[in-house]
Amino acid sequence: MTLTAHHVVLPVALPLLVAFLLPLVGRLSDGLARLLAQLTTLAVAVIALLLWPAASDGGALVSAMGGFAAPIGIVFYADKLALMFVVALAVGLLLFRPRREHDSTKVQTLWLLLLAGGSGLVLSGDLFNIFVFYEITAVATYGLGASAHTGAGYGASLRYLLLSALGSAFALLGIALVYAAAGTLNLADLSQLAGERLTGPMGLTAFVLMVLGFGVKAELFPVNTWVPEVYTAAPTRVTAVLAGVVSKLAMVVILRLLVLLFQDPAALGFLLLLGAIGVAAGELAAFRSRDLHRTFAYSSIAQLGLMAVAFSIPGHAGVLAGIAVALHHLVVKPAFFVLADRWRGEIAGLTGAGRTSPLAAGLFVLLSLSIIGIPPLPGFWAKLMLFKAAIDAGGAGNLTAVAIILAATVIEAAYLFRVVGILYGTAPAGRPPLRFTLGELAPGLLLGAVLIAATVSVAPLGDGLTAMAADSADAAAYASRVLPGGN
Amino acid sequence: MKGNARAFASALFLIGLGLMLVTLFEALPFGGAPMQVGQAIAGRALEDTGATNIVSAVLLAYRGLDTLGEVAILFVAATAAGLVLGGAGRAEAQGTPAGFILRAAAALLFPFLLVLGAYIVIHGHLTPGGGFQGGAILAAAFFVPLLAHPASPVNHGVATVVEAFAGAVFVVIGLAGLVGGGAFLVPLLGAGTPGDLFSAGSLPLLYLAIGLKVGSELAGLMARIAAAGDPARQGGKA
Amino acid sequence: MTMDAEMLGKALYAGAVCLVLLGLYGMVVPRNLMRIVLGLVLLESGVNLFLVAAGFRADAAAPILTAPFTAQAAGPLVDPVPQALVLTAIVIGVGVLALGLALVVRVKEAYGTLDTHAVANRMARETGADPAVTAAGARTPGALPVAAGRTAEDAP
Amino acid sequence: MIWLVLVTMAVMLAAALAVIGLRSYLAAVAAISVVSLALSVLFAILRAPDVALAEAAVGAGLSGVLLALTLRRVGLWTPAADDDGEDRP
Repeated sequence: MTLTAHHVVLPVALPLLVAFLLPLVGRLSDGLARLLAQLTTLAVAVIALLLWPAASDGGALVSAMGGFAAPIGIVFYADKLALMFVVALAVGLLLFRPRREHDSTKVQTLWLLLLAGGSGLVLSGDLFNIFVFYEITAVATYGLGASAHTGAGYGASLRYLLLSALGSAFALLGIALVYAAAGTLNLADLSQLAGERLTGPMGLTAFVLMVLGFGVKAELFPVNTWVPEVYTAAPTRVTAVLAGVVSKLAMVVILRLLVLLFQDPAALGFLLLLGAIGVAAGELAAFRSRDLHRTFAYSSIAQLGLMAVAFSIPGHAGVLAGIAVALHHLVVKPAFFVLADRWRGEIAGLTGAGRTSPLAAGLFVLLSLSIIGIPPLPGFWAKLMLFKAAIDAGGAGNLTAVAIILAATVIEAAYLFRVVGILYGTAPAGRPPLRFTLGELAPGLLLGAVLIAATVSVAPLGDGLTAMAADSADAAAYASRVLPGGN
Repeated sequence: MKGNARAFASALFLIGLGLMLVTLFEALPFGGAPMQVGQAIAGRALEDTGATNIVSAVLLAYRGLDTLGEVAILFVAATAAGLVLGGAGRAEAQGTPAGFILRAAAALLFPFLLVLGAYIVIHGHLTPGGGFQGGAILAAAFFVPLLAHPASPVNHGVATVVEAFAGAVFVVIGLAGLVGGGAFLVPLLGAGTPGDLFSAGSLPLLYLAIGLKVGSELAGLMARIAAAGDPARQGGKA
Repeated sequence: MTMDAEMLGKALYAGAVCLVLLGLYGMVVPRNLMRIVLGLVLLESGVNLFLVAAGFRADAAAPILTAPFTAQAAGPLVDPVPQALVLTAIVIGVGVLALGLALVVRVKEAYGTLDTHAVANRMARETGADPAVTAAGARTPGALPVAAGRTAEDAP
Repeated sequence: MIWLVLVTMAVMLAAALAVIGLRSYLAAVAAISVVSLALSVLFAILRAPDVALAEAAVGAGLSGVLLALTLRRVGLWTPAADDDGEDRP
């Protein structure tokens, strides 16, 4: 079977179909349902990879749903950026797939719906459709956040739901403003109208509302109070996927909004401000945290702040830096959470844990070095690109952001090395050693291997990302692909 | 001290948002929306789909993917609520049966609501209403007897089967477009004669699927929340 | 006619903004989680009203064709797109509401309270954190030295 | 028409104020159903019959039932009770 542009809907339709049928299969056998769900996730990754060559030939695959051409119907727009995140999501969901557990089928169903929602989020080229997929993703994460069946899980999930629903209402208000002003919801169509209809206070208000809405999942500054609560109370594999992949998907949406709709300096400045505050507050809070889950949750806030700073720099250099930071964090943070799962409780209680499980401690050191930005590792290149883009763009705001990020890096190094010091300390006598089984550590080791592979092949990787970023930052190309006739 | 700071921040936030929205008061085109897309759709919906209810045409044809997403959201919410509140079939007997009036009313209401819901679902492409509104009424039809006879067990099994097949039918109708070499959710079966019950191609089929799915999901949600918790402990003040 | 239409539009917008602000107040100020849920419902209603108002035209008919079933015979129609969006938003709203209420029931069962601060404190205690440190930036100034000191004491 | 809209809107906003102001949860839930009903009337006036039907069935009907059921489950099903404020364990 050859794939056409219309098959870009499969990463959404296939998991939805299987998810709808999964409760029935689960009545027959939980194991069968699990197998089916995992095969579907694998199939989505394969389909996205098969679409990749076609997307890189023509720049992007565009499919108009129902055959109704662009401004009237909903379009899916699959460029390399979107396909890459679909693959990342599917692989992440496979890597941290639910094990045999209570209510396995329900968790698997939510897992598939997370896949469908997340894929739709990055593929869709319609403002309201993006909102719908955002809600699917959000509701699936509320359920998964509570799936540990603890009081803390319920509480964290409920507080997250309320904050996120508040954000969604804001986002919908922003979308309503855009529609009231421009009369269309298609991103390509809007990008052509943005210059005249979405400027001034109207455009800025709509942007602020939408950033506050989608920013809940992207862990942006004022709406990220759920992060430490949910990340400590949810099962670790859920946390790994949320912090690793799902937050980036929301960030991709914000990137699309910025590139296509709001190239307004005020909008960019607003995002820069939120990002810089996120970096500073996140690293400070991470420094003060006394257990690994919270440390990594706050560090995740800081890393997404870095992405916001990068995306707020106009031109493709900023987009490139943002994508690089995103990909790096996508690999590193889930691996960190794999380690945190076994090393629970106060960090001080981990004294000597590095000696009983040297492999895990070695992985921790590798990840720490990369996330801090020690030269040969990928994290260094990501931060370097960010600094270069910010300094080239100039301006007081960007330079202040660079200063804040440098200071935050020092704090980051301080708390991570503090943990390393404790890990290699001398264990008090009589305490049972914390050991990882190989199965527990395997996803982390795999991600560590990816990190090392990326270090070795940094040059081709950089070239590929540069091309991808240049394409993603090109609003005119987006519009001409979606609206071939032009208007 | 902390409480004050929070109240202050909240007040500031409220005032800021209010001001922001008030400044837009002058900028928005009222009473004469720009209707870039809406105008085009209003003009061609009948030829494209054969539905006389243009909102239905938008929901099922032009923005069919939104509607699929919407169905999916209800499904996610129902699944997640099931996960949170415990497995299916945990509908323990609770409380005494309701009074005579409620029981009699329930017996009368059930067939009436059923017919009304079904009517609204299958006429969705012609008149106001459709899968969602009708589905909600169907859900109410199945919930009213439960209110009257709280001890009756909830059969989540049938609901699961209906729900699964209804959802799958929607996606399969969508995928049928792909098999034909077209896009997802291409309207099938031709437009027919506008105004007829059997017109508008695959749209009534989609609405039927939505109605059944939404109805069973909402009914399940209500039954779950009604049965959740331990009434002896929680309902002490009732 | 146009004057009237504009008045109507502005009145609708003002009503929607009022509802949004009331809902927001109801979500930010009360401390009981059930109250916050009620605020959310109000907020969503306000947004829905705004969306419908955005597509309203004073001189147009409802977007439902009557015999003889031609778009031309019907004259101008109200914008159908925002109506479809609101329908979607209403259904999404009820889904989120139901899940939220399910969680409310569970939180009440687990902690016996619906006070959001009390719940946050109980959660922090359950996951092994200092109750004073629940949100970024909301710490007491003295927390840092205490934390560092405890690390040093526990080490030997 | 404008007067009809204004009156409906006044009812809606008064009910919304009641939702926030009333101490009893039962009364607040009743008030929120009134908001939804008024909103539904408003939608009908604004020539959105589909939305009006949905708001009446889903907003006023289903949401109200869900909220009331929850009140019963969490023990707030009383005309006067209100556990706002400090109830630390």
